[in-house]
Amino acid sequence: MVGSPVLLIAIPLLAAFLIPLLGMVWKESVRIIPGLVLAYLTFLSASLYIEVINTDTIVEIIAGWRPPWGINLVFSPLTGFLTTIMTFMGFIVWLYSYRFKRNVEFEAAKKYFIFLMLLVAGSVGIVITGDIFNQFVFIEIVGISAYALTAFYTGRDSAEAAFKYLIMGSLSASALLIAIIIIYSQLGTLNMAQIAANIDNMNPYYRIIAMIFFIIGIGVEAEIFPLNGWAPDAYTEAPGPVGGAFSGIVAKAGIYAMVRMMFTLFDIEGPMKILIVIGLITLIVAETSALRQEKLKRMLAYSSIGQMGLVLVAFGMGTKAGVFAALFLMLNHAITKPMLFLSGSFLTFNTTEKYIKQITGMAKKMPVVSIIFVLGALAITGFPPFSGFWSKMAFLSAAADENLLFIMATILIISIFEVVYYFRVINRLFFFEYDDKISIEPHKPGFNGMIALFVLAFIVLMIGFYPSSVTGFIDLAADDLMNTHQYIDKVLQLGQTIIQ
Amino acid sequence: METILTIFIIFIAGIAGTYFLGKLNGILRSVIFIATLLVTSWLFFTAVSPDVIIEFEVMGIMLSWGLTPLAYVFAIIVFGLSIIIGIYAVKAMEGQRSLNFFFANFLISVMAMFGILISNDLISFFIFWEIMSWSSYFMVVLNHKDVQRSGITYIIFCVIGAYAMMMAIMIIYSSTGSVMIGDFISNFHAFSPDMKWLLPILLLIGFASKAALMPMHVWAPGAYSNSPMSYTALFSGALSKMGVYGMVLVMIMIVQQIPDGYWIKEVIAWLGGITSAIGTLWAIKQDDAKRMLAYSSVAQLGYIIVGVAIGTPLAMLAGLFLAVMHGIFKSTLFMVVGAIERQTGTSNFTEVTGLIRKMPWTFLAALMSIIALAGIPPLGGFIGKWMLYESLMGSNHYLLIIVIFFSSTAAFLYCYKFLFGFFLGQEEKEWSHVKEAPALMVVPMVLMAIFSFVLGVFPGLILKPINEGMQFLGYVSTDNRFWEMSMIFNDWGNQVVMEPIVYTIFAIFLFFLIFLTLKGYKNTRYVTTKDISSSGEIPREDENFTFITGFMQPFFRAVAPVMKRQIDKYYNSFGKGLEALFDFTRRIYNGNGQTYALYFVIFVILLLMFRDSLF
Amino acid sequence: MQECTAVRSCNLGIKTLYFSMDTTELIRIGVYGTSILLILIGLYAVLTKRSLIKIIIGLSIIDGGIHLLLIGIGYIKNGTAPIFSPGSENAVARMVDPVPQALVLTAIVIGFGVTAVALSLVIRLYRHHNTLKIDEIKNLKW
Amino acid sequence: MKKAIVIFLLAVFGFFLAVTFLDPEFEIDRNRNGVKNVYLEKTVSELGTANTVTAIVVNFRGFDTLGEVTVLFLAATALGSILFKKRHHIGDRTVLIPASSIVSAGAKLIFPAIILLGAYVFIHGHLTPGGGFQGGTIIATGFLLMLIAYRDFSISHNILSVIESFAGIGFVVFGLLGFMNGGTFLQNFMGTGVLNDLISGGVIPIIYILVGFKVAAELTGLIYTILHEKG
Repeated sequence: MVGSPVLLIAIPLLAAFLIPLLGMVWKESVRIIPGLVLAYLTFLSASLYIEVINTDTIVEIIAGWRPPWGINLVFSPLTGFLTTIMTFMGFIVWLYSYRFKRNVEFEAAKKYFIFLMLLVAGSVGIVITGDIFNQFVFIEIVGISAYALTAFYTGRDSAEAAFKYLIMGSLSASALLIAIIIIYSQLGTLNMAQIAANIDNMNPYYRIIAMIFFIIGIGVEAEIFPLNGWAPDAYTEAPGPVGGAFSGIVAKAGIYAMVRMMFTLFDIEGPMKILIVIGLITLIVAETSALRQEKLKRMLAYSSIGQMGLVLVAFGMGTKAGVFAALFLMLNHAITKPMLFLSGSFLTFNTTEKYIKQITGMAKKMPVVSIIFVLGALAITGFPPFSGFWSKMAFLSAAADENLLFIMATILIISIFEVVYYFRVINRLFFFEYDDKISIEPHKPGFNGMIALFVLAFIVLMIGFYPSSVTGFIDLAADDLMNTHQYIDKVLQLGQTIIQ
Repeated sequence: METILTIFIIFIAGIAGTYFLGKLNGILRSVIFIATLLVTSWLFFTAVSPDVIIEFEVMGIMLSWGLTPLAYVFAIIVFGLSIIIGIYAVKAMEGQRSLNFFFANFLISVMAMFGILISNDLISFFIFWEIMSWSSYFMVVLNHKDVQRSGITYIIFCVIGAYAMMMAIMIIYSSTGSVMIGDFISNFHAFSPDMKWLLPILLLIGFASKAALMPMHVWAPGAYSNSPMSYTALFSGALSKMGVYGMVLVMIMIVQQIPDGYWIKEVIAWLGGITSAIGTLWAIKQDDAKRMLAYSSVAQLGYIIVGVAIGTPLAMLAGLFLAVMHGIFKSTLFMVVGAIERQTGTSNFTEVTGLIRKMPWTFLAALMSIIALAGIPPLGGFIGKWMLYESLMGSNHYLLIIVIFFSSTAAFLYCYKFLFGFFLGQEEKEWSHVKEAPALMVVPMVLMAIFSFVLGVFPGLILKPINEGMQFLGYVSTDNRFWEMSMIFNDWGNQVVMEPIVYTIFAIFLFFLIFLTLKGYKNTRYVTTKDISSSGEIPREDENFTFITGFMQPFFRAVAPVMKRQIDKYYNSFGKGLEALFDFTRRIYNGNGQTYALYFVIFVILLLMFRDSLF
Repeated sequence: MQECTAVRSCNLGIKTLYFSMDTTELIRIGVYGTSILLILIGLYAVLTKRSLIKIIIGLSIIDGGIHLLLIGIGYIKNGTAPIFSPGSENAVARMVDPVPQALVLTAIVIGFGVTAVALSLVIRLYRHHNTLKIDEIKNLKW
Repeated sequence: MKKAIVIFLLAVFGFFLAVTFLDPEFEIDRNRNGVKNVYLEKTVSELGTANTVTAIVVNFRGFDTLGEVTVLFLAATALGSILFKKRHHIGDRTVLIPASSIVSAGAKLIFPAIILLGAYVFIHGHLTPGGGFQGGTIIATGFLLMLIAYRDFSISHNILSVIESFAGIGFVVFGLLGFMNGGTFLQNFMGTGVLNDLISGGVIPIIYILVGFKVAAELTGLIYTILHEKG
């Protein structure tokens, strides 16, 4: 036993409260401590994950009360998998943003790192908690950190983006509360496992209403179509690394919450039409909107939303293969999209507008960053032998198993658009002459940022050339999600042993 | 260690070495580049045997690599061309931009083609196919010319093809549980009737996009003419043959199993015929040698596809033979254009004239290739075309034969234009400083020209491997009995019966050439191209009166209706329309937070109202 | 899942309201009705008012309605506060559900935090755009 | 037009909400096997706390409260970050109307009482209605009154920040102590004492007092920041 899942939440919170104090003593600590915390979280999460895979799911109880009464944390192959990705990406984003902008003052830096750390902690909380109201609290923690991070830069339109995000987030929180109210009033419990165990006793009408409000409540974080108007703005206006954190961490937590709700809480068997429909619409609208974008980060944001739609479609198939494909897509997206955001924000470093045309011919000036950007673009569009190919293949294979030819064709056609807009950027980057009038002054990327990019690029290549290195883990995670009864038993048997 | 794996490791090492060590020293880069090509080819031709099969597992899918006799034919093209073009490229690319990238990417392309050929399963086939796509894409845009247009067109057609193929592969995988090409072929009869139509069509879309078959050919002119010529030689010569390779597999192994598959064959054959006709017409119209050759490639691939699609033994033999020949003479021609462009700085017929004395060896290579292309007897193209006609006759495709014959005859026009425009005619002062291309470029070109002669006279050299490949495809062996298939072969099947005539014609031709060259220096009156006093017209200053201007106007007046409707334009307006539509739909995100809140409420209400059908 | 009754829609609580005038029912319907009304009023403000401040007020009203709803589900007939005092240990059966009260405490605090952030964003927006009209603040679109 | 559409949409939405919540069946299944009975039972027997709501907030669902405290902390930090300016002038008030003498005199009088009331509320959180959040809010209103009454009333941001941090750290540390002593985070590892005594309920009152300090400091900080914001 290396530690306990609860430390994944407690340590960042402790550090967050501690940082203002330490910052008074030693100013550099506000930058270093979050990094140490995130590194520790990554280590803890990874070692717990290995332990969970080798032995059994850890159900951590809090305040000494067994599951139906107390809040519990579930560290299973699925949640461990996601937690490890999230903490790792959190660390990468920290590594990149450590000294991201040298001129950021102490006060601002302190707040930035606190928000970043709590964003990661909140997302981890969403994933590992076993209680719906607790999940709501974590969603709010993530939400407020995200609003603050979005509005981090003054003097841009960042407040506007944050305000839109806030309106949507606030409405979604209300919807989530309504869902929780319905569930509690019908079942008298807030524990996910117990809800799942008793969901068949619930009046079917309320069950559907609760599900609808859940979908809406979580949909804002998961960036599903009509609720994602905030997302492109927030991704564009947030500092570069934060865009990476949003797509790599927050969106994943949102998707997880939605999927956990559909698969476990409401225990739906078979294909979920709602997820497929929403996912497809999200995918189509986002990818087609990205086609004519003039701003780099906005384009990446739409691409990110589109990928989330794809993940939802994959989950919506409701089969083991579909879940496998979805988790694989999530993993690849969590690695690749931050890579694009981080390298993209180095490319557009010296500008606030981040127009694509401003990076014309930048490859001559910043070759390594450009190559990493291209690597990410090739990976996300699913060109072999990079990581995205395998997940796309897994997705199509899952869809073919279910004979969903229409969905396969739609997604492949949409992928063509994706290829087009990514290649337009690649062309600008590499195959245009550098032009002093249009292009911006290149920025010398920092040492730490380059390390972060190299690590991500290495992972992309590793998954690309040797996908079996991760598929075993994803397979276990998919099994874990599909097996609702096991989840219920694991959590609730703890309670039963105490009663008797 | 298996030889195939060794070859791959050498390739990867070569790619890395070319790219990274190339940053240190240009000569080192060239040496590594050539050495990689030579070593892999040597290993391939000496040590790879068809029986060895490597199997391994990725993500629970069994993959397998091994060489089939059919692939061997194409591997000959790939390795043969890549060595010769590689040597040419070392000199031809001198002084160009991004050389490290070019040579490394060249190796990636060759490796990908090799990978395609040794793949026994669809997944690794697809992986190498995509690697080939993106590596060739980067070559297309490498020159920084017309990037957003021709480059994007190319990649769109690449991914359309690739995704169609991928969809088919995934359907195959999920229904049979295996991705082996062999399993697919043997289990094909078990598919449902719908799938029996869908799968071959999807696969054919995939291959046709690379082979530039008619509705999907629009990328070809831009892509071929914008890549560096040293790569276009490989692009047109070998890369496009990968599409042919796939089509051969599908047409023979799959389509024949469909009850009504006859129609697919007919459609593809006709598409091939129309492609060749249209390609030829457009080739004639071009003023730029690169674009002309690009259209000519499209046309020639049309012939090959006709042969493959007809599918009788002789037609298949003709198709594959033409594939090899096209690889040889078309890459020679691209190399010639590359040499001319390097020496003169342009590849436009209307600007360059009279290079015959400046670049005689280049002229020789061009002449041989043009003869081969036009299908004039002593050279390889003739035999291929003869076999094609004969097979079309034999299978009662009389209408198609007219189309083919028309485009084949019309091909003479652009052949003439090419030869005349560049090499013949008066010398302009402007080009008096032009010198022959360096030896390192001339030798590969001439070598290729010699190959096309040798293969024209001794077609048995290449017909033997083709024959083995066809046996693999299920045709009856015709080993050493070629005369039974076509009347032009002799008893042993390795020579053409009219060889004495051929030799005579060639000797006269050579003599005439030498005579012209010697005589020409003395009795020539030099006038500029502007001097057309003999025709009694007064030219305006801005008009460029070379021979090429207004070339073949009457012909074009005759075929104008055909050429008016250009498929590119439809694609263009379709693409523009789509973009405009998406530009409109993205206004959903109108930037007003309140509207987003309204969407929120509408979404809730929609979900509540349609809850019964959605959940 | 599919058998959820369409007839239910007609089966509003209104019948109950008129025909069994139970106090509990009245309180229940009063509380729920009020909270639904609050939610709708809040939504109306969010959807139609142009001023950012009014939108935030609308969000707060929605929050208020939901908190009321949350408290409402914990109510039982003749209930007492869930606080034990000497001698009242046997009153457990009459105690109202304490869980919604705890939840509403959390929800209120979270709502407060969000409102504070929203107000500060409004200050920033006003500084930047010099207006509070939401439809004039749309630099980021499409 | 827009209003009509919105009203129509809201009518539809309201209809659905009414169908859901006003239906008598909404209550039928309530609390059949809910957790509430266990909470009511165990609050006295195992936690020795009189106020069940407090027991739930601090102990049964203490993890939520930790998150909630974090939300407040985040909100305070976010406010500072969003309104951050390079040079932050303390003392420039946005509200420039001077308070009348009645207010200023009364404020001085009432202020200690408000603070005392707040402290009482959060100290007795485990016994009577109220607790850390309520008490903290009361204290913050006291500071709000003083800020309104006296234009030059100022509070050191550093002190607020220190209080805030220490209270937060205390919460987590008590949680971790529970982790070390009892095996689970936030476990009530101290003796519960006698029901309805001031010192009873183990760590519950301690945590709630810490929460009270934290909430008071944060709310005061929030008010102070916004009040000193120049538009």
